[in-house]
Amino acid sequence: MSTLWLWASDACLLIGSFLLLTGALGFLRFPDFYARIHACGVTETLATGFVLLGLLLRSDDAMPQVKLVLILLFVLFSSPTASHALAKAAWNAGVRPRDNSGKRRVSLPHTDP
Amino acid sequence: MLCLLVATAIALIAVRGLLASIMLTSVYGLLSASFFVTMDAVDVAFTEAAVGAGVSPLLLLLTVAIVGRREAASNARRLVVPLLLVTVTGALLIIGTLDMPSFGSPDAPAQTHVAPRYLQQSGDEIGIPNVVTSVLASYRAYDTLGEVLVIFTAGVAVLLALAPAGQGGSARAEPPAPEHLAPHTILQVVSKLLIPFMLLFAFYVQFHGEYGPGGGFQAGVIFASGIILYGLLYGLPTVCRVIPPPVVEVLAAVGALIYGLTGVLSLLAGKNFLDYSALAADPVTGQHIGIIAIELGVGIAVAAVIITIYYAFAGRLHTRED
Amino acid sequence: MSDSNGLLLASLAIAPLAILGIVLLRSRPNWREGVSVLASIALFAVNIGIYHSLQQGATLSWRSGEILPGLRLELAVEPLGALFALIASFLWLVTVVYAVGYMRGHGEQNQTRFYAFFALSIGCVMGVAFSGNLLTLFLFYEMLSLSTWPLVVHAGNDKARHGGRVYLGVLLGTSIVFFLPAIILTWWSTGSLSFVPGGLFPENTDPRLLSALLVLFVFGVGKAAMMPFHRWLPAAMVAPTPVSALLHAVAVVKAGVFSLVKIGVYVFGLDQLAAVDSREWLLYLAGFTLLAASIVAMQKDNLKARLAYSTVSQLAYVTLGVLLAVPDGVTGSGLHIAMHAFGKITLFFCAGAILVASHKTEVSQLRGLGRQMPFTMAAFLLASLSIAGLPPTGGTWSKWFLMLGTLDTGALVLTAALVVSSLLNIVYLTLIPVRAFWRFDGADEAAAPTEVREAPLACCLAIGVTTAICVALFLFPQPLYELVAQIPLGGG
Amino acid sequence: MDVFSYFNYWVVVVLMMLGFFIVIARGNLVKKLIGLNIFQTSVFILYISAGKVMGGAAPILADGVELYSNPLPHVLILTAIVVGIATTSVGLALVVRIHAAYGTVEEADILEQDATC
Amino acid sequence: MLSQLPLLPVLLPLLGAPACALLRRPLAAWVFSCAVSVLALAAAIALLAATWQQGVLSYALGGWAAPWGIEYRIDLLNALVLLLVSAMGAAVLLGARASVWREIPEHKRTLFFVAYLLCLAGLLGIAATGDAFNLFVFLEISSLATYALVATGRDRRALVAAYNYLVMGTIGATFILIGIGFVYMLTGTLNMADLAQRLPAVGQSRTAFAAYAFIVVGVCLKLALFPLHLWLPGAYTRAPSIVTVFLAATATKVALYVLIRFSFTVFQVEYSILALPLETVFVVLGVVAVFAGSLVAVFEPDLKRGLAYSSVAQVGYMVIGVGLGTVAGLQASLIHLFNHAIMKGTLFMALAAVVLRLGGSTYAQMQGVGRSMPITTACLLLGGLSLIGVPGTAGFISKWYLVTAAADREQWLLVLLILAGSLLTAVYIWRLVETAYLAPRQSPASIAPRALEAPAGLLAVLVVLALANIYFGLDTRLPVQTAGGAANGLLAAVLP
Repeated sequence: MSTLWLWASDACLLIGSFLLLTGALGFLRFPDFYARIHACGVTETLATGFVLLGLLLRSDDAMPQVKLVLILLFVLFSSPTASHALAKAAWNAGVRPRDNSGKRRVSLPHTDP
Repeated sequence: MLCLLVATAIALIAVRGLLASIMLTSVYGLLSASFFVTMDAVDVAFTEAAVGAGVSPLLLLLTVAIVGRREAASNARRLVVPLLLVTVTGALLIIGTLDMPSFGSPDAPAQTHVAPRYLQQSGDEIGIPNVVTSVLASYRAYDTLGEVLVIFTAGVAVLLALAPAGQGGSARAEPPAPEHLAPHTILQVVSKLLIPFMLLFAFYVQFHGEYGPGGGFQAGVIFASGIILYGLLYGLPTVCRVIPPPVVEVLAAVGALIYGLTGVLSLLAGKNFLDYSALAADPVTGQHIGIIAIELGVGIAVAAVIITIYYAFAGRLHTRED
Repeated sequence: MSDSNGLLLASLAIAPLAILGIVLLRSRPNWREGVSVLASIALFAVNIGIYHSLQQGATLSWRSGEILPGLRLELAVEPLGALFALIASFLWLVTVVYAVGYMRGHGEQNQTRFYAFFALSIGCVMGVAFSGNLLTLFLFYEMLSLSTWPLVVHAGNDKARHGGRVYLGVLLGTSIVFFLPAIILTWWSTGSLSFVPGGLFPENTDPRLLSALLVLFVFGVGKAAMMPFHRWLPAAMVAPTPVSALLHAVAVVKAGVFSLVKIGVYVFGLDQLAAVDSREWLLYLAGFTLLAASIVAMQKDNLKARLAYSTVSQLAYVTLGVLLAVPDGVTGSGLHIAMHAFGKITLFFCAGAILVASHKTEVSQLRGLGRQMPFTMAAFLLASLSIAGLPPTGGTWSKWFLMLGTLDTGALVLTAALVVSSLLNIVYLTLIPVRAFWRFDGADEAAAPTEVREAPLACCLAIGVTTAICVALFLFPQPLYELVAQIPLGGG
Repeated sequence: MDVFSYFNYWVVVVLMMLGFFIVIARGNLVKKLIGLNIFQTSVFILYISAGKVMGGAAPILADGVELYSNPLPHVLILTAIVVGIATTSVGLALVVRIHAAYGTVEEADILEQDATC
Repeated sequence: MLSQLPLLPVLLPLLGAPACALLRRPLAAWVFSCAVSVLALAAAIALLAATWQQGVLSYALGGWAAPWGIEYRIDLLNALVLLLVSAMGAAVLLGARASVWREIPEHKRTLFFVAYLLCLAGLLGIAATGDAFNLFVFLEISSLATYALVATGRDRRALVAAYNYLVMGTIGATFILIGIGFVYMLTGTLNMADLAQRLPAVGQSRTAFAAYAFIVVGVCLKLALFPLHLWLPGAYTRAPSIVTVFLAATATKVALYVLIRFSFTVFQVEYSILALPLETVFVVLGVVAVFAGSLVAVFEPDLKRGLAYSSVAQVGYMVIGVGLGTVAGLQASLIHLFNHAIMKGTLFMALAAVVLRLGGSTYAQMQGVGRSMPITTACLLLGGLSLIGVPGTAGFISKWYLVTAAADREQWLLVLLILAGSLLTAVYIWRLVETAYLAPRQSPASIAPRALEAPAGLLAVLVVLALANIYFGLDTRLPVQTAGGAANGLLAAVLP
């Protein structure tokens, strides 16, 4: 029983860590701002979820479990919102996505910064 | 962990441009908070996370929003003297460490002289599990009073520096600034959901400080963060309507006074200043009451001062745009 | 006893009271000057009272609370101080009378300030005269320097300011760099600063220390105008004439040599002084100063400058008298303080009278002036004789004792110096009135303004009194001599 | 082995000096304050390191735990953190005013302006 | 209440400050601050008397005995500094009204008084505490308040001065924090008396050396000892007049107290002064400070700035006394600490009046001020004479003790240098006198509309301060005996 939980927990933690790593890699390697924010924004939410789940499976006290759930909820709310805010701010500031050749591909109404 | 810190600091030296520097500062604060956790200093970690990664980058950001993010290239010739100074100071510090007790040794004087009493007897004398809170709020309560007055002084100082004329000294907001933040619907909705929880959490931290990490200072910072978030999203005028600056300023003074008057109460009861055992028939109960009272004072003062400082900076931001 | 001590305090208190009166009555010149005259009369009367108490064998003294551990402000009357105080207060009286005439005749500005600081200076002089230990002496000595500065720069122009800088620079500089360390060293090595007949230093004091101290004291008392620290005195001549007359012929400079005599007699003691190594060359320095200053004086055409250098020279006589460390020398010094005071103040009065009456300041302009101002010029002649030490004037006696002193010690070179200097005195001072009366040639007649008359009555009155005293002291030197002879000389 | 026991402290010293260097070498007033922040935070790390006891637990009393880390440095540093943020905020307020008065936050420019007027 | 005496001088302004912040009207704030500071002064006087009678007083804050709790430990030295700081604090505040109303905009006045009280409380707290870390906390209270006060100066250069002061001051405070951390790691205690007992056992270690070095450098930054004085002239010159008076009279004095406390109590004298070459370092730096500060002061066109440099010089004198490492030297240093506070208080107070009426304090602006403001100028002159060390003034007593202390060590060159320093002082004071009394009065156009005597409140305080210069030149019992007792208390145990 407890071993099973531990295995599951380890697996969750591993997946979480791996996702974080990919996110970081994407953040470093992707060509433009929006792709980067996408890379870490998406993976981060999921990765944190896995890590928290893994920790949840490990703890056997009620209080920490409640706390972890609360953190999970909070992250689920805040992380996408933060990504959204960043992207929006960048758009408002006049940052535009690029294609593979590095040129601006999209031109939309609000061109003024 | 420490290597990460070093890397961050070196990056800070290398990087030019204030915005990046501020982000690195924030990272530095968060990393040191994590380091504090590994050093068993959970209370400190909590505070450092709130301050080093939260409040101080926020203030830096506000400043940079006012003064601009550009940083001039530094003059290479000006580096010689600083390098020399740093080398000498560093060498002296290294020399100083050579005769120190080893890291983590339980036999070091710091571990054997004064601290053991806190660990062994605070349970009986104060009656709460968090020894840091015991020391902070009772054994060295006077330092903490000093700390509250330091933060109060900072509030006074910022107001003295930034208060606009003609408003009785308070950093009241200017008439509505251009509402460029209006379309942030998603943010506003989410934050509306979150802010009550933040405030609730602040109260939790406030009153849970005796049992776990936390206390008035951290609670005050979190509470203030909630208000500041509100201000950032809904604009300064809105938040100023909800919590008017003069009220906050009065609260800052009141917080400090609550702390001080708790001490004066014990004076009047014939004991020494801040000796809470005078507050109730049973000394340990007295300590409890005292600690709750002063933590409340700390919380109010800290929250009020940080909000005041925010108002002052944000007010400047708007003034500039006019 | 207590009455006499009251006298002592009164002599110090009169000046501040006078200042109060002068300042309060600043808008009424007549009353203001009246206060000055009254105060000077009162001061003189008080000092006579002190003199009498002293003659009756009373000891007058006063001490404050401790200022520094074991150190108090002390006042005490001894013969030399009483003499000095008497002369200064009497001459104040005369000078105030003279000043009323001079200042009005010359139309000076800021007269209230002038009279107030004049009174303050005299108050400080009283303090110096009656000081009972070195600390008190130093206190009043410095206050005197400071309170005379406004008088020196009275004119307020650039020249006055420059003169004032030199004046204060030298006086404060020497007192801080030499005098104060000397006092502190004395305190440090003996634990006392009191004036004690026979000296403070125990037998076994390190002779090098004593040598150093003597040098420090002699140079430190800058008011004694020993070369090379004499520049302040000529610089001070930018002041109005009454100031030069009273302060820079009598009060300030005499405070300097008086301090030296006191230090020689009461701090070192003559016996010990005689044994100090550095005394020898200081003696010769004094001899050099008195000759050199005379020679410089001869070359000065400005009358006040010439008188100033003459003062430098005469002060060196007094210093020399002390440094001889024999009783006759000290007696001579004491007498010379008095004799020179009357002589020199007369000369300055005359110079001022000439300035007021004819607006002449240069010696070369004075030829023939004897016809217009016979009284002034006659007084000038008598006073210059006194300075030179010739009968029928009081100066004869002091020079006589100084000569005896040099002979006692067998320092014939110094005797010669004294003689030569006296001859020079005759050349550069006595010849002025002589020419004014007799070397009158027609060429200058046209230039001489015919409407020149004698100076205002107040001036003449003052000149008359001091000249008369110069002569009187030749005939009746006895009271002075007796007073000086009371100085406890230890060795004598 | 002695060397290793000090390694922690040495890293802290390096951190301090990095912060100190930013304070004195940089001409931008905001950056100077950032450096000051780093400098102070590093001193906090020194204190907290001094309070660590190997094998100890966080100083919150619990049954069955015998060895705790030293709570006193924690208390001191809590106070010091507050002092640090207080200093930073006052410094920043001054920077804002300086910017309003001079239009720049570079030390060299300010010196130049003061020298000319 | 008597048993609470050690706390009262600090507690009153400390809690008075937030209470004052609740007052909205500046006038009320001023009256309240005055009342608080006068009460603190009364407490400090009573405390000094109690210390004379009962010896060292100890007060356990929170009822926890040292070294577990924080202790206030008042010996003669603490009591003297407390008295000095609270007296100057009260005096300056009483005379402050007119000047503050002129120089501080209306909406900042209440906060100005709050910051003033905080600064006062901080300085008093430093002087009273017996706990090394508590000292740091109060140091920061006073420092932060000082930065704010300096920044309220009218000139924009006040901001830069305040900023520089903030950076330098914080570096200094952090150095002190490092030093305290080191000694804590060595001994495990923060209580000064306890440290003094436990340090000798580890005194020879390199850590103790580094700790002392950091504390000394940090304190010297606050003390503005040459060459760490760079912040001082700017801060003193640009700060509002009243702030300059207060800072000049108290802040460096408290820093000197800290230096003495750490050098002679926490680290014992055998270690701090005699074993290390600090004797030479202090004396040499002191002498250099005297000459560098005075020389700059001589050529400075603005009197306020000149006097600020003169403060650098005077700090030099005090440090020389400390560096001599003898009872006499320490006593001289403490006497000068006391007297210099009075002198500089007088001088800067008079300048506050001058700035109030003339709008500035350059020599050019002050021409002929002796006639338009006779009493103020007379006080300025008295303070100046005292600074020179003319006998009959407090300054003479300082010089006397300093020179005798140097003579005791048979350092004749030092004696000469100290006195030569006085001469330099005389030069710049005399420049002032000539300007004030001899220079022609300024042309009517450039003169301030009401170039009259200062208002009564300011003038009264000024006259009292000026007369104090004379009083303490003649009746020296208070500073001399207290300083003597304090010096003996610090050193008698170890020196014969």
